[in-house]
Amino acid sequence: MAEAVPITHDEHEGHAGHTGIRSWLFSTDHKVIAMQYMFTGMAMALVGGFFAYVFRTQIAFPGMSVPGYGMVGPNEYNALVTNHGAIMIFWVAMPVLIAAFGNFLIPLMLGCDDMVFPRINRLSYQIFLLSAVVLLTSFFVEGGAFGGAWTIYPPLSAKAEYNLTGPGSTIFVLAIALEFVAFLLGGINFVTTAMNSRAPGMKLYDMPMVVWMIVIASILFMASVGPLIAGAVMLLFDQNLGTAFFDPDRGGDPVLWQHLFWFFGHPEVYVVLLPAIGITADVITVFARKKLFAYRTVLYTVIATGVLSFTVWAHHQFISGVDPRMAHVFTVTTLLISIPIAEMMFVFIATLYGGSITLSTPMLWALSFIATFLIGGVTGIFLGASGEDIYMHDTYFVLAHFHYTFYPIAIVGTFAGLTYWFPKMFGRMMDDRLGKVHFWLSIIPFNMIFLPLFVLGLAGQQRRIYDYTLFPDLDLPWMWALRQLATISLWVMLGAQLIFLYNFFKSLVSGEKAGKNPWKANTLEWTTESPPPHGNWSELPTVYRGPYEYSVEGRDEDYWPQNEPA
Amino acid sequence: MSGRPIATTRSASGMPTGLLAVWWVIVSEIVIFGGLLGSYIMYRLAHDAWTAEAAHTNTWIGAFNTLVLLSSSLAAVLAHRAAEAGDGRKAHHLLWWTFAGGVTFLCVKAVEWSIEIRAGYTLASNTFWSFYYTAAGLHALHVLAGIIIIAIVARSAIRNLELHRVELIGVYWHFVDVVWIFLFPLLYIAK
Amino acid sequence: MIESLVPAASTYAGDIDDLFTLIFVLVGFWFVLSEAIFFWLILRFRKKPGVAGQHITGEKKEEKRWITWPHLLVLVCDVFIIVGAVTVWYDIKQHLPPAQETVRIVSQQWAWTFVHPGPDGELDTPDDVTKMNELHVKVGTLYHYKLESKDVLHDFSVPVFRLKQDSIPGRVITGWFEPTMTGEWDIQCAEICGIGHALMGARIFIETPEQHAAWLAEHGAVSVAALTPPAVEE
Amino acid sequence: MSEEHHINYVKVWAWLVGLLCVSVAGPMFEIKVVTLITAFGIAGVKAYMVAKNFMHINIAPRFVAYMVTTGLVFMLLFFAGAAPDVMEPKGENWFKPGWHEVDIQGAEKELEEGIFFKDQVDH
Repeated sequence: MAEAVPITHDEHEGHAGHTGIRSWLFSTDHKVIAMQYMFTGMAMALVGGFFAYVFRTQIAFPGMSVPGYGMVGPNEYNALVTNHGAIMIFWVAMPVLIAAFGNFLIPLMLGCDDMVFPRINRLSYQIFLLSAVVLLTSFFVEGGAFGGAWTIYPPLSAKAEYNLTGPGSTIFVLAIALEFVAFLLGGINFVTTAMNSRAPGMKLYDMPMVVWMIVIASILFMASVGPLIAGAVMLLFDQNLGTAFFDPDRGGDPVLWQHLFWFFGHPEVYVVLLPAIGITADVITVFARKKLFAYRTVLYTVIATGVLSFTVWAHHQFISGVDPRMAHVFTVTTLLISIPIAEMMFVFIATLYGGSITLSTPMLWALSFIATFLIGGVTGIFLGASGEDIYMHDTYFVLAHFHYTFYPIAIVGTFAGLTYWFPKMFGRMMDDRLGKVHFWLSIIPFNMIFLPLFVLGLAGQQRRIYDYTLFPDLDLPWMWALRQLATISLWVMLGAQLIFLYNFFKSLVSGEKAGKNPWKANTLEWTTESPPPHGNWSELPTVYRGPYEYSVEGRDEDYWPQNEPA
Repeated sequence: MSGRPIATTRSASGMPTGLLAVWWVIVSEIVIFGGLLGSYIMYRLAHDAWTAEAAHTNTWIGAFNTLVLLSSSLAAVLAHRAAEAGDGRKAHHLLWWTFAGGVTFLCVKAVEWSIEIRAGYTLASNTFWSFYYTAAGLHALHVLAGIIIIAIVARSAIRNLELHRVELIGVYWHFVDVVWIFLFPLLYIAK
Repeated sequence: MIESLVPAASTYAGDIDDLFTLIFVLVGFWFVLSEAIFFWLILRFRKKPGVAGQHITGEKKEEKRWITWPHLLVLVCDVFIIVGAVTVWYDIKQHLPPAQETVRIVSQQWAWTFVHPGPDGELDTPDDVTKMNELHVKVGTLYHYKLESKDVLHDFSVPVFRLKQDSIPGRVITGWFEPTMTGEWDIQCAEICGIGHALMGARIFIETPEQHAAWLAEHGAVSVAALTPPAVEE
Repeated sequence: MSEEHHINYVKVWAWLVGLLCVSVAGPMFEIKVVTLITAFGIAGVKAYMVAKNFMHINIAPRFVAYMVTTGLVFMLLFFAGAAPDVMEPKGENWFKPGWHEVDIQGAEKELEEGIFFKDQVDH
């Protein structure tokens, strides 16, 4: 039944035997590419985090010379805010959650030796790396980096005399376009692999949730990004070749860009959300020793969310130009999305019932994903309701809301996955005590950063202002207290990440050896050595059951690996 | 690619991996062209003035190019049949006909554009022409990519290698054809 | 709830605050409930020696209803929220009550130009009063605003009115507000508009009819000259 | 994939060329409706014929057709959502003063008029 892996993969440089940085850089092995995505994403996360540190300090203590950066001018402030957003979404959340975990987990969880197109996979990473470099170069060109918000609304982004960062804005659009190409290639790879290369005996409904989620996310991305790619070309032409696609003076319409952008921009939220949901599902089931509650229901709700997410985009434009009559339609569709998402959360909560819960570090992260993402979810209702959005739009309430969704996704979700699969990735256990310290020092400051910002938002504080002393109504002592509380919590949270880095590299070299299956989990990746050899298995596994058969009655083991014959 | 991983050889979906991937490429291309042409149609319906601009496009050149692409598609699909019959040499010849079609298409475009640009209808002169050059240019890039891949596939086909690729490039080429089938009335006929 | 943070100075500010409270109550209920159950389950089902987990598929009907019923109830709450949101939106953004006076608001990088109707209450007459970054309105008067932009997107935002509207180059957008209390507050630009975005603050002066008349008398004469377009351009 | 061998590709091609001629001839009647039908109706038919006979979408597994349709449906959604304010020169409580017969020369002038316009929407 199981196929034997040919000993020599001449397509696969950089496996055991070959050594050296070159063979690592140009390897086509999915695990190596996953690590490349992971470390690039982490590096970009440090950049984005540093930006946050700089502009948060400027907001709380305007005019103060930021240690490690210096004075922050309005143009630099805009550039930092813009690139913080773009980097955290396009160069941290997507590469780590989709590309890194996708590349590492999909072949291992489906029981095959690699992605279906290893060389396209490598190409996708190389293009991604290029896009990251291109983006960073924009800080060193004349005029500095683009500062018109990550939504790149024209005419501000289209004309150099408006944004005063001509080269910067072109580079910004170019970098994002390149990044899209990279993820299109990667996405096609993920989807095709999951559709075609499942281990013998593995039905679609035997795939672990995280694989399902990454695949659905890739499909959402592919189906939504097209208009924005077209739009990016149009915008580049407007910027450099004198066309007038978005120029109202010459028959264009700036609102068209908003539609092109948000038609992608909203599904994008779910593109990054779904992998985090999948990771949470897998971690929770393992550490609660429970079968995932209503596997199929989860799947259907996710697909429903995906389809719905294509019908809600204009709720980002309620007060920025969409016709008032359209707002009604988009309010209804937007609030409908709360149904599948709520059901998803209920499923996770129900999964805990009757479990035998161990609060290990990955479990803490996964549980806190649910606890905090709920806040992000419910605050979204306020903004989806068109009437309320008239006041809330572009205030700090919006900012706090989407950080309460993106932080659980990009940071909490990532750490849940990283701490859970670390033994499989590197063959060693992470230090659980340090891990817990890092968890508490990240999750508590996180809430202390953004809960105050909800209040400031309700008080009418609008976004992307580098100095609130310019607005008498926002220049009140209690507001400054909240701003400084948020900023100081941010310092603590960023500082806490050093604990993680220390733990990460310490465990890398001196962590205790992890066996094949330290967590006693069912899914296929735990049936091979840690770290998996090149080709993943000496003999590829065959699957006999679903991924979540925990605590089945009448077995002395409380888990039941997918590949274990009945 | 002798070291193709086992993953690539599996086909749980009942469709060969390569073909499946090509279809996914096509889906993502559909939304790219869809976004561009959708924007074009919105503007076009909003600006009656563009009819006057569109009148300057040359229907006959457009029609000729359509004919060229349709014929090259015929060659491609015949090549696919030959490849399925295992006749690499025949597939090779037919693919070169497709290639010739692609080249002709691009040459005609080049001539057509140079005429129009000399007449003063440039990318920036009016948003109709912006769309005209952007959409046709994006399509032309796909044609260019297509003929390059066709050349590669044809070279291996004559040695009876990787014959399944003949179908893949064929499907892609037909898609490029379909896109043009819609560009033709949008840019040339609707006047 | 919002009013404790920002005064409510327009006729519809109250509606928005009430809508906020409605959503807050409905959503808050579900939030507190699910978090409570969530944490209770974590404590209740901590790993205990000798106690194994249970094998629950969640595919059976009697199990499924534990999530089906809640999510149907959530749907009901959604309906209430939708109704509230749509009505508020209709009253503020879609339906235009007849205007008693009209002001023109022109945004540009990085300043607001407010064209007030003069003593005759008519816009585009010689006695219009044009002011940079100062909007003077009468309390209890229903105003229409004509919002325009000269360069990029801006956003006319008056927190005390709970009002926001993007100004879009190439579009003229009409909206309305009716001040209900006198005072002086912020006008913000809430859409990033370039380097000077933070400098686009303006002030709104809500005055009694007498004060407003006095202000007009004071500035009217000056700005007759300033009405000609070039003067507004600067 | 066996049925495809029964398709006479040359015949399909002849049909496509014939339809092409019709779509070219369409505008010569100088009737807008006819032109639209001959232009876009026939484009649809041609695209369907290519997809069915050349790309064998009808022989491929069902999900391929679903994938493609999904893409097209999403594009329709996008159009439906964007058109009401991108395509229209005027809507509820807003209008675009510059959008009457736009040309480069006139544009600036028209925008000026737009900024100091005499009220054109009456409510």
